[in-house]
Amino acid sequence: MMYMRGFIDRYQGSAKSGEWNWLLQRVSGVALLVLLLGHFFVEHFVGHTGLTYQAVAARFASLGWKIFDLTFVVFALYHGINGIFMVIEDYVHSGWRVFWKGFFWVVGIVYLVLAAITVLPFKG
Amino acid sequence: MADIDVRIEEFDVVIVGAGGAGLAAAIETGGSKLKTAVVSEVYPTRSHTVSAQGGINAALANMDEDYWIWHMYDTVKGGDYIGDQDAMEFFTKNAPKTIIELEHWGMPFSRIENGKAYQRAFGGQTRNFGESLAHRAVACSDRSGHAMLHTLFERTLHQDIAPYVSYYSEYYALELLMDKEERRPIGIVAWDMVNGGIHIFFSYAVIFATGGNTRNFRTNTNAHVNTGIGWTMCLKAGIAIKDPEFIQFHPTGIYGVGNLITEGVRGEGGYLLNAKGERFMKTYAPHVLDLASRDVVSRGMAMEVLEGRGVGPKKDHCLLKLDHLGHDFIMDKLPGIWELAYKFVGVDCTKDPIPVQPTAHYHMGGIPTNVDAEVVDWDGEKEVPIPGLYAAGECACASVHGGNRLGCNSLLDLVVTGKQAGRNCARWIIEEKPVFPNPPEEFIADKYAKGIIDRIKGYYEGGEGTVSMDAIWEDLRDTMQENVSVFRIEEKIAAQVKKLDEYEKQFKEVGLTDKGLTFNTELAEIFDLESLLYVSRVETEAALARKESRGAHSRDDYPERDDENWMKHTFTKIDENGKVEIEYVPVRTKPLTAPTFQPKKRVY
Amino acid sequence: MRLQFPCIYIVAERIMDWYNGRLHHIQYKWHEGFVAWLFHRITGLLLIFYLFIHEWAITTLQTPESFTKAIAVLENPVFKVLEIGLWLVASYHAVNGLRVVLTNFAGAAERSNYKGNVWIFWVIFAIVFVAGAIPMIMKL
Amino acid sequence: MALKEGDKVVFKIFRYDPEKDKAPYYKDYEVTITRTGMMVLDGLNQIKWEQDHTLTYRRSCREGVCGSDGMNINGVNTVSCMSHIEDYNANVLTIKPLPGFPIIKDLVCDFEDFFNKYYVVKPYLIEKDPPPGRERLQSPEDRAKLDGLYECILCGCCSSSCPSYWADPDYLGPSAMLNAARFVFDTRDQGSDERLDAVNSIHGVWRCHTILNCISACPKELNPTKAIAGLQKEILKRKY
Ligand SMILES: Cc1cc2nc3c(=O)[nH]c(=O)nc-3n(C[C@H](O)[C@H](O)[C@H](O)COP(=O)(O)OP(=O)(O)OC[C@H]3O[C@@H](n4cnc5c(N)ncnc54)[C@H](O)[C@@H]3O)c2cc1C
Ligand code: HEM
Ligand code: SF4
Ligand code: F3S
Ligand code: FES
Repeated sequence: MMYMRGFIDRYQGSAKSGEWNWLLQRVSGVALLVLLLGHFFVEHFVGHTGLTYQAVAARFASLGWKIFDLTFVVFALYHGINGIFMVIEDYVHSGWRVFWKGFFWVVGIVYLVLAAITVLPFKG
Repeated sequence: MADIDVRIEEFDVVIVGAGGAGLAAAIETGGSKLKTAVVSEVYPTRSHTVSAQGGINAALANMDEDYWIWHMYDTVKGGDYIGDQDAMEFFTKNAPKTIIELEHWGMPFSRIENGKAYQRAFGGQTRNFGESLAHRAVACSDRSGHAMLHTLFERTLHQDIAPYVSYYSEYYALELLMDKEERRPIGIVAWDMVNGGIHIFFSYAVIFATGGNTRNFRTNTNAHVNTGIGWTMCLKAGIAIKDPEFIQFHPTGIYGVGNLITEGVRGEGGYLLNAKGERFMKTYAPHVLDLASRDVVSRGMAMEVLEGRGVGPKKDHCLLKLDHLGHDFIMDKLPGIWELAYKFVGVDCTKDPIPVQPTAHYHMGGIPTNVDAEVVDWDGEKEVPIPGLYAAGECACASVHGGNRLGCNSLLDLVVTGKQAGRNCARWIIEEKPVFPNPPEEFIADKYAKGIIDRIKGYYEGGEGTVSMDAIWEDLRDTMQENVSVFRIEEKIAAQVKKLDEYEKQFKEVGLTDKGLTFNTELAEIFDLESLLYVSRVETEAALARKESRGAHSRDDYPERDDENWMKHTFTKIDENGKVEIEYVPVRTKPLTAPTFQPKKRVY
Repeated sequence: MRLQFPCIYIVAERIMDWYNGRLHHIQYKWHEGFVAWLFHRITGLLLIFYLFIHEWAITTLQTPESFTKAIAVLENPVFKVLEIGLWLVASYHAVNGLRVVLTNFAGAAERSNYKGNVWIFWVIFAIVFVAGAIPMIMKL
Repeated sequence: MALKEGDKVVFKIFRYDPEKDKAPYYKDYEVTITRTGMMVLDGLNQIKWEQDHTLTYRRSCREGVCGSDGMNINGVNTVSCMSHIEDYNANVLTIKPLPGFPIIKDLVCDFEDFFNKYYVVKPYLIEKDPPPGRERLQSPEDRAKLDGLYECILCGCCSSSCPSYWADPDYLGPSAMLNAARFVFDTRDQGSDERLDAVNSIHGVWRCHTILNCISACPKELNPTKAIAGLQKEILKRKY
C-alpha cells in the first residue's frame, strides 16, 4: 500500500476544509429564509400600487430598513456567491477554477460596495 | 495473436488466496515485516468467506460454563474419529485467544447485556462431553463471515502491516513452481486477468489458502470462484490431497438454488419438518434433534425424501420452520436469512417455512498439513514437511475436521491455521535463513512456466473448439450430484469414474472464443473447469476406495463405520498419465497434551 | 486503453458519447432527490444572477425620473408574469433549502422516509408558492 | 409482470472490448426464463454460457454479499445477483457498467480509484491503549450504532450513483464515508480524529449535496446519506 501515501495526503490536514463554507451556507440560507420572505413581502405585496420613488426613498431613509436591507444583501451575496463557488468546485477542475473563483470574488466585492453606496446615502 | 508478456517479481512470501485464511496469514507475515504478495482471483473482500453466516466456535464461556476440552471432544466426535487429534487440540485450545484477537482488531460481534460477545448454539456443540447443548459460537448477527473477512482485511490495511503486504487482486493463480531436486516451492505462476499476461512470483515460501471447491455439484453453497485451484496446483506439482472423499452436504441449502441458510437458524430454535408436518429429526437424533452434526441431519433429510415424505410437487425437499421465533427476533438476529429467503424463494420467513434441501457445502479434506500448517509428504513411514510450503483454511487438511466439519469450526480454522501458517513461515524465513530460489529470467521462461505459457498460447492461437466448455461443466455438475452425493454406492461411483474419463477427453477439445487479453473471464473459466475435473477425479476415486461409512462419506453398500480397517487417511495423487494413486496414512490420534479420545459409536 | 468518463471535454465528442452510451451516467434514473437537487442548483444560480441584475438596476435608478420610468415599465404584464416566475424560483429554493438543512441536521433522510420527505417538500412548496402567487395574480 | 418459465426477456447489454472496439455499443440477447425468481445474474450467466462466451462481468458469491457484480440495470445501480428480472416489469433490460467508473471491458469497471478512496478513511480500528486480556466490553446499545454501517460490501453502487462523484473526481464518495462512519461510531475506536481529518475536506463530507441517489442504489439497504450527516455533525461537535 506504499503507493497510497501521496493519495492519502491529498485529503489529510488541508487547512481549507470547507466546513465553514458549508456551515455558513446553511446558516445564511436559514437567515435568508426570514430576510427574503420579509423583503419579498415588503417589495411585492405591500402597497404595490404605491411603489413610487418617494415611498421607496422614505423607507430607505429609516435606519431600521437600512440595516435590514444591508443585512439582506450581505447574506444573499455571501450565500449566492458561496453557492457559485460550490458549483465551480464541482465542475471546474482545471486552472480555470482559480480564474472563476477570483472573478466572483471581485463581483461580490463590487456588489457589496454598490449596495452600500445605494442604500446608505438616502436621507429621505 | 499478440505475444503474452511475462513479468517477474520477487517476494519473501506468496499467499495464494485472500479469503479468511490467506488474510490471517498475511497479517502474520506482514506483521513480521516480510515482503508479502497476496494473489487472489477476486478483490479480498469478495472472497467466499464473506458468505459465512453462523459464527465462530470458541470456548469463551460468555453464556455458560465451557472449556476447550469439551470443544475438542465435540470436534473429534463430529469428525467421526478420523481427525488428527494433535491438530484438533491446538485448534480448540487457541480458539478463545483467536476470537479475542479478532475482537481487538475491530470485529463487531453481537453483544450480550454485560458487554461480552454473544454466543449461540450450533450443531454438534455440547457441554461436558455430550451432555447438553453448548452456546459456543460467537456471532455477528448472521453476517459473521462478512464481519470477519472485512476485519481481517482491514487489519492488513493497518499502518503497521500495510507497507509489507501487496495485493494482487484479479490474478488467477495457475501453477506452483517447485524445485524438483530440493523439493521446495520457489514461487507461483499467475495470470493477470485485468491486462492479460503471465506474472511469475518468486519467493522463499508459498502459502495456499484457496478455499473451497464444491462448484462441481449441481446444488452447492459455494461462490462461482470456488473451483479448487489450490488442490489442482498441488496435484500438478505432485503433492497429495488428503481425504477428498469427505464432502459435507449442508442440510439447509435453499431449495433449487443452493444458497445457504445457516445452521444458526436451528441453533436459535428453528426446526425441520417433512411433508406430514412432523419434526422428523426425532427419529434420527433423539437427544439434540435438529442440532445433530450436519452429516446426520443431511442423511435424515435424504431418508425422509427417499421414503416419500418430501415436500413439494417433486417430493424432494423439506421445510425449515422459524416463524415461531417471532418477527423481532428474526429481524435482530437473522436479518440476512430473511433477506435470502425472501429474495430467492419469495418466502417471508417470519410467516412461512423455508424450503430446504441438503447442498454440497464444504471439503473436509485438502492439502495435507501437520499441526504447524506445513504441507507434508508421506514417505511410507512418516509425514515429512515440504520446506516453505504451507496451506491453511478450507483448502488445507490438518485434519481438524476429520470426516465431518461442525458448523462454525471452519471460520475458526481459517484464522487459527492461517495465523499458524503465517507465523511458522515467518519464523522459518527469519530464523533459518533459507537461500532465495533465484533462477535467471530466460531459464524461468523456458523451464518453469513454459508449459503453462505454451498452453495459453495454444488457446489463443487455436480454434474455437469443438466442444462447449459449459456442456461439460453442466453435465459434470449433474452427474456428480447424482453419483457422489449424500448416499453413495459402488456402481454409481464407478459409473462416475467412467464419466470423468469422458469429460477429460472432451475437455481436450475445448477452445477459446474470446481472444482478448483484457479481462478474459472465459480463459479463467476454462482453468476453473480443468481444476474441477481434477477435484472431481480425486473425490470420486477416493470415495470408491473407502469401503465404509464415516462422517460425511456414507456408503449404502457399507453402512457401518469400520475402525479396524479404515481408521486412516486417504492420500490421493495424480500421476503424469492422469491416473490416481491412493496411499493410506495413519490417523494422528495422540493429542499434544490431552488424553486420546477413543472412537465410540456416534449418537446425537 | 480504459474509458475515462469524467475527462471528455469537447462538445461534439460528448454528443457522440451520449449516442454511444458512453456518458451513461447522465442516463441514470432521475430519482426524487436528484430532481430536487438539480432544481435547487438551477434556482440558486438563477437567484444569484437575478440579484446581480436587480441590484445593478436599483443602483442605476437613483433619480426620481428614471425610477418612475422604470416602474412604469415594470407595470407591464410581462414583468408581472416574470415576477411570479421569480417567486416560483425563490420559494422553491427556499423550501428545498430548508429540506436540505433538515436532512443534514435533523435526520430527514431515514431509509423509511427519504423519498417521502421529498414528496412532502413538493407539497409544502406548492402551498407556499400558491399562497404567495395568489395576491400577485390578483394584481395582474 | 409475472414471468412464466419459458418466457423471453431481452437483455440490452453494454459491450466494449478495448482491444477491438473504438466505441462501446449495445447488443441484444434473448434470455429464457428457466425458473421463477430468476435473477439478472442468472440471465447473464445464461448468455455467457450458452450464447456468447465473450460477455464479461464480475461475479462471485451470487447471494449479494461479496459486492462483485455492481452494475446499472434499467438506469439504477444494484448487484445483479439479488435483482429479480421480474421486478423490473419490462421486456427489455438495459444493462450497463457502473456509471462514473472507468471501464475495463463490457460490464467490468476499474475500482482502483474507488478502493483508494476507501483506504483514505483508514478503514481499520485504531487502538492507542493496549487492549485488555479479554474482549473489550461493548454494550448492545453501543454495538447497535454499527448496524447499518458494518454491512457494506464495497460494491460501489452508491458512489457510482452519486452526481457529486461523477462531477468531482476527487470526491471520496458515499461508500468511503460510510466506512469512515463505521469506525467513527465504534466505541472501541480511538483514532477517529485522524479519520475525521481525512473526511473533513471539500472532497469529503462537505461535498455531499444530499442528492440521495446513494440510498436508493445501495443493495444492502444501508444509508450513506445518514452516515455522512452523522460525520458532519461529529466533526462540528468535536471542534466546537
Ligand atoms: C454459504 C456458506 C456459509 C458458511 N457458514 C459458515 C459458518 O457459519 N461458520 C463457519 O465456521 N464456516 C462457515 N462456512 C465455511 C467457511 O466460510 C469456508 O470454509 C471458508 O470461508 C473458507 O475460507 P478460505 O479462506 O479457506 O477460502 P475463501 O474465503 O473461499 O477464499 C479463497 C480465496 O482463494 C482465491 N482463489 C481462488 N481461486 C484462485 C485462483 N485460481 N487464483 C488466485 N486466487 C484464487 C479467491 O480469490 C479467494 O480469495 C460457510 C461457507 C459457506 C459457503
Ligand atoms: C430563502 C432561503 C434560502 C435557503 C434556505 C437556502 C438554502 C440553501 C442551501 C442549504 C444550499 C446548499 C445546497 C447544497 O449544499 O447542495 C443553497 C445553495 C445555493 N443557494 Fe440558497 N438558500 C436560500 C436562498 C438563496 C438566495 C436568495 C440565493 C441567491 C442569491 C441563493 C443561491 C444559492 C446558490 C447559488 C446555491 C448553490 C447551489 C448548489 O450548490 O447546488 N439561495 N441554498
Ligand atoms: S454503502 Fe451500499 S452501495 Fe455503497 S458500497 Fe456499501 S453496500 Fe455498496
Ligand atoms: S448521492 Fe451523493 S451527494 Fe450525497 S446524499 Fe448520496 S452522497
Ligand atoms: S455475486 Fe456477490 S454480490 Fe453479486
